[in-house]
This record gives sequence, C-alpha cells and structure tokens, in this order.
Amino acid sequence: MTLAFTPLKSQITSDFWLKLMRHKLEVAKLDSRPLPILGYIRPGSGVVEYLEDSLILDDTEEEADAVVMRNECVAFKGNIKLVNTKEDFKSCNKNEYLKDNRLTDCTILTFADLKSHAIVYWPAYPTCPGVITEGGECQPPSFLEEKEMTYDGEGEELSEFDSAYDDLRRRVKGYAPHHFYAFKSPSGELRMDLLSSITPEDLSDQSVRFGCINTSPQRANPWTLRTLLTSLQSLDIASKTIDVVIYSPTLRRLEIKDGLYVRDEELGKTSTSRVLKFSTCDWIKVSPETLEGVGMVGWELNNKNKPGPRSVNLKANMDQESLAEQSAQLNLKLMRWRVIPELDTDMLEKTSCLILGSGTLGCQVARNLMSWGVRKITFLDSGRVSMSNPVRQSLYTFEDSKDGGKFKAERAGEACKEIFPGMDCKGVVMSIPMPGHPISSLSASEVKEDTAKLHDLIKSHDVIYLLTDTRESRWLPTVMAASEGKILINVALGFSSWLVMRHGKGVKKEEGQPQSSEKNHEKCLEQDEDRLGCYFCADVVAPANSMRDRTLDQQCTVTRPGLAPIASAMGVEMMVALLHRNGKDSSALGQIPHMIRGDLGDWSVANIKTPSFNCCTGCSEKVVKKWREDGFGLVEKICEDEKYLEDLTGLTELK
Amino acid sequence: MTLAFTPLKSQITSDFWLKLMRHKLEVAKLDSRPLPILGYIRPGSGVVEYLEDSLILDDTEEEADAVVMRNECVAFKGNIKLVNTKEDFKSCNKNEYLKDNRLTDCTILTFADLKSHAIVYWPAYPTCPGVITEGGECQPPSFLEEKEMTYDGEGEELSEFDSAYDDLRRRVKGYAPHHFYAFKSPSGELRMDLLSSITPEDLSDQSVRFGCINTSPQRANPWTLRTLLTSLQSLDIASKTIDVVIYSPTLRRLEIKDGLYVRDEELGKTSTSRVLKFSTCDWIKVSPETLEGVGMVGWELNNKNKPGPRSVNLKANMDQESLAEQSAQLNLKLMRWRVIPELDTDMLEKTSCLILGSGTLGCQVARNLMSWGVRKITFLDSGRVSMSNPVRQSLYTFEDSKDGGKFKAERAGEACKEIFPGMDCKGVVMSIPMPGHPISSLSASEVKEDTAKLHDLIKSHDVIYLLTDTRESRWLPTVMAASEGKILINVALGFSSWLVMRHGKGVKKEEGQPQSSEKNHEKCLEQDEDRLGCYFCADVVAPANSMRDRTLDQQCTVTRPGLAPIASAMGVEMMVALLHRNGKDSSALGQIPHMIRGDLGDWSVANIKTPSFNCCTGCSEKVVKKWREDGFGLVEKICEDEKYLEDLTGLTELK
Amino acid sequence: AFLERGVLTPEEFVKAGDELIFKCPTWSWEAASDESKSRSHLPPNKQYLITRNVPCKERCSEMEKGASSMGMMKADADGWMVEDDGQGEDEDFDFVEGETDEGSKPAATTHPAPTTTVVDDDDDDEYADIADFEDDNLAADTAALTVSDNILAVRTYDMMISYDKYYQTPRVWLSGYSESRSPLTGEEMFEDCMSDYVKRTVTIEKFPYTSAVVISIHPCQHGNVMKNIVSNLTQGEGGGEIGIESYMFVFLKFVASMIPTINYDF
Amino acid sequence: AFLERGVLTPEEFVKAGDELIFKCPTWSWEAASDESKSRSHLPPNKQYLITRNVPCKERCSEMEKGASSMGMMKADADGWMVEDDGQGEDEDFDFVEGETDEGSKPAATTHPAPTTTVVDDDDDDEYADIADFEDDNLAADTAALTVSDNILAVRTYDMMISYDKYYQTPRVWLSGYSESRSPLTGEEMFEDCMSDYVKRTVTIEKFPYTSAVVISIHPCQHGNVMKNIVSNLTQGEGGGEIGIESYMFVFLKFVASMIPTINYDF
Ligand SMILES: [Zn+2]
Ligand SMILES: [Zn+2]
Repeated sequence: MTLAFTPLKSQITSDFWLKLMRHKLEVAKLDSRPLPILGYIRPGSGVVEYLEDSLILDDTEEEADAVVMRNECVAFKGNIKLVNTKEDFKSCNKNEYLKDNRLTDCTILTFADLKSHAIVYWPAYPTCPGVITEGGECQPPSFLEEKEMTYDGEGEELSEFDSAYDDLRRRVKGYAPHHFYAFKSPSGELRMDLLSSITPEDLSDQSVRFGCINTSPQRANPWTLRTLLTSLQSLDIASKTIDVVIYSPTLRRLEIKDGLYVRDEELGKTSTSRVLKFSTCDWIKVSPETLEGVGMVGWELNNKNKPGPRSVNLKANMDQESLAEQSAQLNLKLMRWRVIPELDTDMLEKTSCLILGSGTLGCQVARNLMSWGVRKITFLDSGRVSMSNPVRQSLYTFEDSKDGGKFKAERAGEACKEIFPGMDCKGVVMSIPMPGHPISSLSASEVKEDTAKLHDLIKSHDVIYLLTDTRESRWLPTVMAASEGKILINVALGFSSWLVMRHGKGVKKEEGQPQSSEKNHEKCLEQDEDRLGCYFCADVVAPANSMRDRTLDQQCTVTRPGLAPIASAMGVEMMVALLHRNGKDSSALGQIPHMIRGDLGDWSVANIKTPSFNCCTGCSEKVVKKWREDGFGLVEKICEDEKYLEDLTGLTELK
Repeated sequence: MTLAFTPLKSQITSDFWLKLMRHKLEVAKLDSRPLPILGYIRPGSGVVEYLEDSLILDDTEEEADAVVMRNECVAFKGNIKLVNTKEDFKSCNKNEYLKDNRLTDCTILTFADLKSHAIVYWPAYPTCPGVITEGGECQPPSFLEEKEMTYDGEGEELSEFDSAYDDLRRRVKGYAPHHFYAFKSPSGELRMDLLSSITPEDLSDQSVRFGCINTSPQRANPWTLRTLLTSLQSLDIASKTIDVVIYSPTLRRLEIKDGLYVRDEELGKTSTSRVLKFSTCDWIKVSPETLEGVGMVGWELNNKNKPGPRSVNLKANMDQESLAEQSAQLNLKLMRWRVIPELDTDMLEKTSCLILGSGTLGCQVARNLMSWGVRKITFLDSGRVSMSNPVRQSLYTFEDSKDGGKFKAERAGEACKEIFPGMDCKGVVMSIPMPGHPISSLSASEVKEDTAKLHDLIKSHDVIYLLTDTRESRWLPTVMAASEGKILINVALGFSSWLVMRHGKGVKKEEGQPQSSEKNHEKCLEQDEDRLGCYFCADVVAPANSMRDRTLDQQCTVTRPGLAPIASAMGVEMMVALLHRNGKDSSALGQIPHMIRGDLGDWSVANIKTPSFNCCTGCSEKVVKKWREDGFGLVEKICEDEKYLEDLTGLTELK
Repeated sequence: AFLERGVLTPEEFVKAGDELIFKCPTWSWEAASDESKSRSHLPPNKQYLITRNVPCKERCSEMEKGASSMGMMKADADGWMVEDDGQGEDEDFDFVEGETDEGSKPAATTHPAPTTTVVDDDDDDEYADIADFEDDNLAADTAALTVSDNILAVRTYDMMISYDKYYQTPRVWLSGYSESRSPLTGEEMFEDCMSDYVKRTVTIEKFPYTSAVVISIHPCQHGNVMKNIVSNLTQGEGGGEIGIESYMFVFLKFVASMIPTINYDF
Repeated sequence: AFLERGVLTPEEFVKAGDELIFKCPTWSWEAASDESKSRSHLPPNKQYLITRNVPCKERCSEMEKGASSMGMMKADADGWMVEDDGQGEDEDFDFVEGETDEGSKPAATTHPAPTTTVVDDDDDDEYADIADFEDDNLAADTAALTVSDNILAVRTYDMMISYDKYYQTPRVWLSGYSESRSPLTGEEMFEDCMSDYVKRTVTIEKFPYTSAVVISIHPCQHGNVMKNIVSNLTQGEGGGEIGIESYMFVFLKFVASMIPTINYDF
C-alpha cells in the first residue's frame, strides 16, 4: 500500500524571532550563513516548536541543559538562513536549497524586515519524495503489511521498546532521537541505537528493526517515517524485507542525577505504536551522487495548505519599551554593518551629557545626541518656555509656553522621553553664577549652593555642552571642566556665523587632590599633543556682564534660524568623532577638529586649531588652580569685580 | 491761601500698548524719538484715558474723527517716549526729561520688554512747581478769595460760560480745550478763546478771566489749574489781580452736522464751578530762559502714592492667537532692526512650500521654515511613523509611532500647529510615481490620479523641497518644477556627506500653453544668467528602481545623524537668500549658492555652480516638453521602461 | 420682530442706540479700530456703543457671599417690572434652557458662591524689579496732594454693546480696570459677574472691533428673555407702550441682573 | 503560612512545583532566558513552571455569549469543591475587593458579555505582499497530505507559573498561538479570558523571564482566595488533608475559573 505522510507544522515563538533579529542586527550584520537551530516535537503533536533556545548562537549551550527541560520531546537539528533582501528570498532556488539542506532535519528560509519587525519565513523538513528504485526512478513508498504493537502482547513488545528507548536517550545524552534501529542483544534483550552507529553486522542481523518516533497525532504516518525511509536508502538494505516501527513512546519524566538519567515511574500506557513491513526488492542503495539527481521535497504548507512561506509581524508581541529601544537604535546599528564597524553604540549609550542652556542650541543638541543613541542627558536652565521659543527651540510646543511657561530644563527632559521613552533625562532649574553679575548678600548662600550644584553636575557627567546665551555664563563651567578634565563642547552663534569647538584637556590635578571619578573619556582629550585652547583663550578681556544696556535685538539671539541646527549638529558630531578617537586628529568617523567656524553669508567653513593661552581667563593654570584653592571664594570675587580675573591671569600687565 | 493740587491718574488701555509695541517692533525699531499721543479726560473724573487711537502714528488721523466720539472729554496733547533698554529708562534724568517736555500736557516715559510683553511706564503731567516770584524764586501759588459760580445767580454766569465754551469747541474743531480765557465781547456777551490767541488788548481788558476745565472730582483743585498758572506766567499779567475760573462744563451731547457742532438739549445743571482770585503782584513774567532754571514737576504717583513708574504685563490681556503670532515673529522682526532691514517677513509668511518626503529631512526643513516665519507648508508622504523615526524625525514622538503609526504627512502638519497655532499646514498621503517601478493595470488609474495631484500641488506652491529617500522619486517633481518654473530645493544625504542645491530656472512655456499662476517668485530664478543644473544633470543613467535588492542598511538612510539638520538648515537658508536676491549671486543675506556639498569626515564645505546639461533626464528641454505634450503618458512609459528616458534625451547615443 | 421675538434688525439697533446716547451722554458710538474689522451691516461710525469707566465698587463674588448669609437678593419676582428708582437690580433671569419662566424657577443666587474669590492686589502685574526703576533724584513737589482721596479707588469698566447678527440682538462686552488703573484680566473680571453665569453665559472673548480681551455675555437667550420682559412690562402697565427706542434701556436692566455691581447710569 | 494565609515560601513553591511536574509530565521547570533575569530566591533551573501547547478550542467570549442565553455556568456554588471529573470549571471567584465570600455574590458570568468579539483570522499578520514570496517552481510532492485534518486547528497556549515574591503566591502567565501557529497578540488572548477579568485582573504584561508579551492574572488576591478554597475543602471533606504538595493543583483549579477554555491536563 502506498504511504501518504502527515506534514509537520512549525510553531515559532516570538522570543525565537526576537533573538534572531537581535543577532542579525548586532552580530551577523550582512553575514547570511545559516545558523544552527533545534526544533522540539512532543510526540503525537505534529507540531515542531522553536523556542528562544532553539536558536543556537553559542555552541556550548547546544548540549545538556535544554534536554532536561524538554525531555518528553524529540529534537530536530537543522538551521535557519536569514537572507538580506526580499529579492534574495524570492530568487532563492527552493529546490536547490532543499538539496543543499538534505542532511538536516529542518531548515527555515527567512527574511526579516528589521525596520518593520515583519518576518517572512518558510520552514522545510527536507526529504526524498519517495524511494529510489532501479533506474534511478523515485516512487512513492509502499508497504507490505501493518501490525499493532501492544504492551501485553507477545513478549511485552512495547515495554521492551520503552526500556530500550530510555536507555538510548540516556546514552546519547543529547536530544531524544527520532530515528533508531532496534536489535536483540546477545543476552536476548532489546537494544536500540542511532542509525549512524549501524554496522554491516547489525544490518545482516535478522532481528534488526528500524524505527521512528511517531510525531503525528494518533495513527497518521509521520514525517519521521518518511525521512527514515530516505535515510535507510543509503544503507545496504536492498532486496529484502524490513520492519519499520512507528513508535509512540510512553510519556515519562526523566531527570538527570549525577549526569545520568533516572527514570521515574511510568505514567500510563496508551500506545498507538505499530510496525510496517517493507519490501526493499526494487530499492537501490542511494549514494550522495544519486540523490543529487533527485529533487528533495519538504517545504511546509502555509495557512491555505499549499506550500508557501508565512509571515509574522512581531510588533504586537513585543513590549513597547523594548520595541522603542530597538527601533531607536536601528539606524545606528545598521551603520556598523558596513560603514563604521568600529562604532561603539554601547559606549555612546552610556555617555552622560550635561547640557548647559536649554534654548535653541540645547534642544537641538539633545535631539542630535538622542539620534546618536546617547541616553543620559541632564538639562540645566533657569528660564521658562516663552511664546517666542517653540518655533526655534525644537523640544517645546505652544502648549508649553502657556500660563507663564513651563521650566525649560524640566520640559526638555520630558520632551525627550516623549520622543524616546528609554531616555534617562533630568532637568535642573538653576542659573550659572556669572562674572560681573554681583551677588547680593541675600542671594549669596543661593549662589554658593548653585556653584556647588554645578560643580557636582560637571563632575558626574562625561561631556559638557556649553550652550548658554551669554559669554559670561560660560566662564564658570569652562573653569570647572578644565579642572575636572572633562570633554567640553562649546557652541556659539553670531548673526550669520557660528563657532563650534571643544575645549582642550584639563589641568592635571596634583597628588592629594580629589581626582575625577569618571575617567573613561578623559583619554580622548589626553591624546592631544599640546593643550588646545578654550572659548576664552582668544580674548584679552575677562568676561563681564554683557546684558547690561542692551537693546532687545541685542538681548534676543538674533541669528539666522539655520545656524542653530547646523552648529548644534556639528557640536555633537565633533563629540562622537572625539569619543571614537583612534589617532592624532583622526577617529573612526574621520577628522576630529578643534574648532569649526562657519558663515552662512559666504557659506564658508574653516577648520581651525589653536593652542591654549597661558593668560586665559577660562582655562589657564592660574585660574584653574585658584578655583581649586578658593572654590566659591573665587566666584564671589569675580562676580563682584570683573577685573579681578584680568589681574589674576596677568592680562592686565599685557595690556 | 496756598493751593494744593489733585494729581491726575493715567489709565492706559491694553489696545494702546499693543499698538505701541507693534509699532516699535515693526516700524520704529531702534528709533526712540517720542510719538504724539492724545489723552482724554472726562471732566470730574481725575483720570486721563489713553485709548488705542490716543497713539497717533499717522498725522492725518489726529484730527476730526476722534472728537465726535469723545466730545464730552477734554483732550491732553503730549507724547510717549519708548526707550530701548531698561538702563536707558533708569539712567534717564527725570528732571531734565520734564524740562524738555514742559510744553506738552502729558508725556509717558516707557520701556517695553517686547519679549515678555511687560511694560514699565511713567506718565508725567509737567508743570512748574509754583509761581516764580521776583528774584527767580518759585513759590507755591496762593489765592486771595474763592467764589462759587451758579446758573441762577447774577446774569446767569454759568449759562453764559456753557454757551461760550460750546462755541469755543465748535471753533477749534479739535479737542475740547482745558485752558481758555473769557471776556465780554463788544456786544456784551461772554466769549472764550484759547490762551494762545490772547492779545495785549485782551490782557488789558478788565473783564478778562482765565479758565481751566475742572478735571478733578468735585471741588478739588485740578491739575489743569496748576498748568494754567504756569502758562499764565509767560503772559504780561504781573502786578494785578486776576480771576481764574475752575469750570465744570455741563455735560451735553454735541454732534457734528455738516462740519458744525449742533448742540443738543442740556442735561441737567449741577455745576461745581468756581472762581479764584489771584494777586500777581510778586509774579514775574517767565521767559523760556527763566524756566530753564526752574525744575519742573509732574511725575505721576504709583500705586503707593509715591512718584514712581508702574508696570503692566499684557500677556493676560492678549488673546492667545495673536500672542503666539507676535511671539513667533519676534526674532525675525528684530533682525530688521539692525542686521537686515531688507528682510521681507511678510513675503516669507506668504511663501507656500511643498515638502516632498516627511522624513528626517522633511521634518527638519519644516522646522527651519517655521522659524523663518513661513506659514504655509504642505507635507507629502505615503508612509507612517515607525518606531525608529522619532529620534531622528523631529516632528514625531513615540506616541505617533504606536498602533502602526500615524500617517507622516498628516502628523507633521499637526505637529507644526502644535508648535505654532498660526501654521497653515496640510498633509497629503500619497506616493510619487517613479521610473522603474512598474504600474500594475490595477493601479494605473491611481497613479494617474497621483500624477495629476502632484502636478496641482507643484503648481499651487511657490517653493518645492525635494527630500524623498530615493533618487527615482525625485525625477517627476524635477520635471514638473522645471516645467512650471518653480523654485526647487533639493537635499540629499550620503553617509557623511551632503548635497544641497537649487534647481535652475524652468523651461520657458510657449504661447498658448497654460502659464503658472503663481509667478511672484519666478523672477528670483530668472536672474540667473545661464540655466543652472538640476539633481540629474550630472548623471549619465536615467533614474531607475534603486530599492530593488538592497539590504536593510542600504534601504534605511544610514547617515550620520548630524547631516540632516545641517543639510536641511542649509536648504532653507538657500531659499531665504534666493527669495531676497538683489544681484547676480547675492542677496540681502549674502551669497546665493547653486550647490553646497559638505562632508563631516573632513569637515569640508564646497560651493559649486554647474550649468544645466542638455541631455539631462530631469530638466532638459526634451524631457520637459515631452512631459507637457504627453503628461501621464510619459510617466507610464518611464515607469515601465527605465531606458526610455535615456533614449529620449540622447543619453543612449552618448554612452 | 422686537415684540414677537425680542430681536432687532441692524437698523433698529442703530435707532435704539441713538436713543440711548441721546438720553445718556456717557454712551457713545464707536467705529472699529481699523476698517477691516468694520461690519458692513452697520454704519462705519456706529459700529458699537460704548460707555467708559463705569465704576464698580465691590466684587460681585463678595456681594453674593453676603447675600447668601444675609438674605439679600432673594428675588423671587412673580413678574418682571422695571423699577425707576435706579436700584432695581434685584431681578434675576434664569434662562439657561428653553422657555424662560422666571416665576417658577428658584433664584440662581441661592446657589453656593464660588469658593475662591482672591481679590487681586495688583502685585502680580508688577515687573519683577520695578523698584529698580524708581528715581530718588526727582525734584520735590510740595503742592501736589499725595493722597488723592477724592479720586475713587474703584474698579471701572468700559462697557460695549455690539450687534450680534446671528441672534439679531445686542451683545454686551466688558473691559475692566483695576483700582490702580491697570487692565483687568478675564479671571479678575469674572469676580464682577454672578457666579452662576461665569464661564457658561459669561465668557472671556476677543472683542471683535479691537484686539482686546474682554468678557462677554453670550446672546443665545437674549431674544427670548427680552420678549418675556417686554410682554410682562406691557401687560403690567396696561398697554403696548414699549417701542424700539426703549429696547436698549430694558436690555441694560436685564444685563444688570447678571453684572449687578457695575453701576452705569441712565 | 499556606493554611493560614494561602501563601507560599519560595521553598514551598519549588516543592509544590516538583509535585506538579511529578504528577503531570507536561509541566516542566524552566530557567530564565539569560542569567540577568534569574531570581536568586529560586534555583536557577527552577525559575518557573511551564506547560506548552495546551489546546484551547473555543473562545471564552463566544462561550460567555452562549452561557448568558442558555443558562449555562450559573454557578451559585455555596462552597468551593474540587470535583475530580475534570469538568469542574464552573466555579467562579469574585475576589475583586476585600474578603471573598463566594456564596453571596452574584456570579460574574451574569454580567453582559463584551460586545466586540472579533475572531482573528490571521490575515492581519500577513506581510502585505506575501503572495510575492511564493514559488511556482517547487518540486511536486504527491506523498504529502495537504489536508492535515488530524492536526487540530485550534489555538494553543503556553502556560507559565512563576513565584511572586511580593504576594508570596504563584502567578500565572499565558502565551498563545493561533490556529495557524502564529503568536497571538494580547488582545487576541483576552478572548480566552472571562470578560469580567479582562484588563482588571487579567492584563497584558511582559513575561519577566524572557521578553515575550503575555497575559497574566494579577496575584493580589491569590492568597485570600487560596485560603478560602483550602478552608472550604478541608471542612467539606472532614480533615486537614491538604498539604503544600496539593497547592498547585488547587491553584490551577482556581485559575481555570478565570480562563475556562484552556484545557490543561492533570
Ligand atoms: Zn582658555
Ligand atoms: Zn538637469
């Protein structure tokens, strides 16, 4: 009688897919070589399950553990091939593909659209379509007779099988095998072994029987029978009669103790096992060469019960948080596929940035940091969102400016979280103490506190962005960053010109002085041969109150609107390049400039490098050391007396 | 008896302030010369009202109209000085200021913080502190005796006054005067005239009486009495006794008919008018020189009844819509104060922009347009917001990407309105027909419709931004813009390099062909001597399906995140410069480049100019004319056959 | 239309306004602040009626508090009557929905008064550092009275009456000034309205003829109420003597019930 | 603590879990998907219990509809009894607030069924152009059955039981697959819960040991309910025979009242 087989159904968990997509994005990238997988079938279910640990990315994890947990299951070894494009999937010759995979139990051809979290996949369980007979023809297999197996019949046939199968499983220690052969040992007891272990002697043994686990429900002819027949054809079994057992093992629990399976009590015996007898008279022994000429089959049926791929969209099966996280990182991770394999997205994610000034520049810098995958941003600003802000300050809306306006620093942080929920943002509402803005006795304690708070913030962040709207408010952060050896990016706008620069490396601390805790990024600066200049290095006057007696157009930042996005982006790009430094002025992303000056009037951009000035009011040793000595005392003096700094640095004498 | 005077109170409507601030921002700018104002007092109220039309910006409006409506009021002529900075207000010498304004009835020293809508103001009603006596000393005025005036007393004194005052008002046609002199005419009836008309003969007339309108409630000594005494000192009235009438006119309604006042019936007579008699024995005639030496007084009292300025914040008195409108324009208007007086903010406000592609570039371009005051933006995109978008596409948040994502084009428009409610945005969800993307017969009518829709959109907008993510989707808009002679700004990104360019002028239409309706901006392009190139001019292959067989990192825009903000800003700045063209390659904002190429790898920016290529597949006459002839027919051909364009333009032969 | 539905044509509005101005010279016609805001169905110089600086001595919200404890204002009028003593602001029109039936409804004033009645002390208008702007070097002025106690330190209101084309009735708008002559905010002005009407019938609006923010009484029920008042009036006094000319006077009486503390004169 | 408060220690949870697995081999222990997700109060390889692919033949929402019209499931149980026939899912625990008092509360199933019960047909999972990916050149396979009618076309569920340290009770999580073996969304899984519990007691959660989205029964009342069940059981059958070992069986009975159509075996 001709046999017809019940196809297997694949059930793939979303965890499996998520693990695969993560691997593709971060590790495999353009590499589309197949990855090993392991499918699990509970005998009788007809369904092959692929769980998260079915995708084997680490060879050591393949063995051992998995078995304990799913020891009622039979395992299929195979692979998954994740192609790079839709076209690769479509143009893949499916017949050739199966031939290439004829030695695996299962294979899944897959295309994953990582952007939309959609997957197109097509599992296959490769097998010969039939038995190859003399003349190379492939015919549907047919059997001679069928016989039930029972527990209580002659010799308690099935009980013997149960013991032998348990024994086999213990010995192979790996996955419960779905093919085997059984024979009588010299002592007369039934034994089983893997087909790969079969010897010519075994083959000539009349008692030998071949077997497959019944993966299908009830009495269907399982796919394992079909693949067994395919395997048998490469053995020397032509021209005789063979018994093939379709074995439904008794469900039982086994546990490993001291590396050995310990059998628990049996849990009921309801077997549908049976034996089929085949005549192999017209079979030929199939060598790999013979199989080459035979088309393999085994592509799984789709929902319409036709061979065809299926698709799944994982969006609904991912929690929003990790979905957002992965999506936000997508573009960056893709950069590493081809363009900058050195891109250290983890490092960027962990880099903490302090944004001083949450206005036009601050908002734009934060957006650029976010798109580079930076997650820790602290905003500092004392102001509120005014109605003129939202059109230029890209983290605020009209709503934020109503009723007096929300605090910018706080609102900016919230807005970042609304853009990407995984952001770790803080808002600090405070003013930066400034030279030439005298401290009233009433506010002295407040200013002292602000100074301490600013110092703590600068110490606890990796990169400082100096984006305030006056020259004098940039002074104290400059000194502090120079003292702590922090990376500081300074962005300043004119009407049509802009300046983006990084301040030079810090002033070395002497022994005994408290060292900065976060040292990881300092090395990026230390590689500069000479100490580079700061924002104040080019000036011969100390910063002073610049807001005094200014008309409205001088007070407001009257700049061409395009400047802020350009300069902010360049500031962040400069930081990213610096953090990927791999040479004197070079990084994985290209050059690391010291200073970029540009002008939209003539569309020019200049790349400038200037050394630190030893009488600089911002970064010179004299000032930094004085700050370390006097702390708030220095701030008080300077707020009161704009000229103090010039005396301290020796600028007065130079004039 | 010494006199003490009741000060006046100023009541200024928010309409007055709003008009003043608008004028300052848009017209006066840095000019802080005083502007004429007109205060109204209802006799007896003690309050001087300044209404919207009290601020006289147009000399023609000063006369006539106002009078009819407030003819029960007395008018004060004066000025308002709006200084540019707080410091100007504070450092203004208030005594000198009053001396300078001694000839006005009222003056208001003002500082307006246009950004926060806060106003500090200090009205003054300048007057001599007393009478100047022999020896130049200034003494508090004192009077000899006081006498009530009645209607029914001797000669119906007050009725005569009422008639004479009405007559005076009719004659001066302007504002009801608050000072006057009265005398008996030869025919014996009482007549009145303005002090400025007084003659030496009048002065020697014994019957002459001087008068002021009683602006204060009840029987207080009004401020008008004080200013009258100041005025009288410049007349030859020393060494005699004078009568001064404090006149409370009968409230009556007058209307102008044929240019003349027509008196209505009287409405009750409850006068508190009285006469004060002064001795001028120790008075001296005050020349302007004498007054120089005398300090003037008259600064209004603040809420604590001390001389001092008051402040008002108008935010609560403005409707949100106009507040937002003004605030959004603030930074632009301020540019016109000093840096670019030629900046045409009205033109920009009316310029309509079509943004093709609402992704990273589209969002950023829209933000830049908004900050330049552009209000009409149409977004076109067929996509939805995906979870990877918000960190780079600055008009979307995480929320927008949930549940499959909102349509980008629609959401972008909404987001703009949330930033500035005055935006006039539309979102069009559609795809641009593309060469090499074959049209199925099913979708042919849809693509035809899309082609027509795109054509209409390009015709109805002034500037087209080409910001789509494939080369081939840029083709049809390029052809259409060249056909319609529209300004087209093209922005394209590589991994670390960017290109911003404007396409050259259009292909002239022949007579009989429908001309573009919106011609206003075409002249900006027409000034180019040679026709400049387009995005496709440098290519020797026609645009074709570039998405086919691309891996994910090639499909997604893998670019350094800083590129989009930089390139978008430059695109918009290029447009603004172009719209302000005032020469060959120059504008009010500086140079107008044709093409900017930049690279963040070496931080270089190049300004390039290339002519149009006569075999260009995008802008050449051959293609544009074919489009005009065949319309959708051409699109169909090109979608089907990528090579058609190369044949049409002659590129095939060149190869 | 006046007698049947309580409404007016634009021409009738002008006529009634002229009559008001004739009788009450504190009222006057005003034009729109610029031509674009002018309505063509009215003469350009008679766009709306205005009376300025009407004193308002106490807050309505305070008065309501007093009223509910002292039993004042429990006006359960069985019919609406114009009282000529000028004190007759104790009527109340509860016209929230549908037909008005003043007699049977409970007086609105028995509702609880609002709990927050912050009396504005003008300090929040202050520019933060206003004291900085003072000047110690001013020439002394001994002859100026510093306590101007004969100028009333009261709020005042500008009251505008425009014509509402949709409802064909007059519409009242109010713009107030504080005791120290600064413009009031909408919230502050609400303190002078019966709390029952605040934010329902009386709302903050942009005055269409200028750009000022004012409060306004929504005219949706004006017609109905006016019809009822007029019909009561004519029945009560025996004979249809009420003409268009009296419309505005009756209308202002009705407005007074909603804004009782603003004492504009007749 | 089990008998007094219905709660378990981690050790007792492991013991009860071992017993469950011993009796029901479809259940097994599972470890966390990576070490960082492992809870230290449980053995690393016994983090949670799982049984996979439990069939679920019909939608609970459909069943409820039927129930309310046919009078089924009107379980007004006077006391909770374990019935051994495996069909005893007709108890219902209304434990929304405070002390549970099953007898006196109306059965939750008498509430109206939800109005929307869209049965998912899997089409929305389809990649837009999936047909494009099909291949017409496949080698023919005549010996493969195309209608696999002996494989049940039913939804199946993976059921996980973890230990909730805060409430000291087990917590149930469910992750489902459609008839065509695709993962179900949370909304789809809600169709298999009693509508009264959906989004209140049963919510969509992230399973802590992997990163899958599952539905879960909130354990805030588990202790109370378990205490009551156990006390009823012991009284009814005369004697405190219930030990820790039985906890999981009783617990699963209780879970079945909320998710009646998922037929996991005992
Ligand atoms: Zn320096
Ligand atoms: Zn071209």
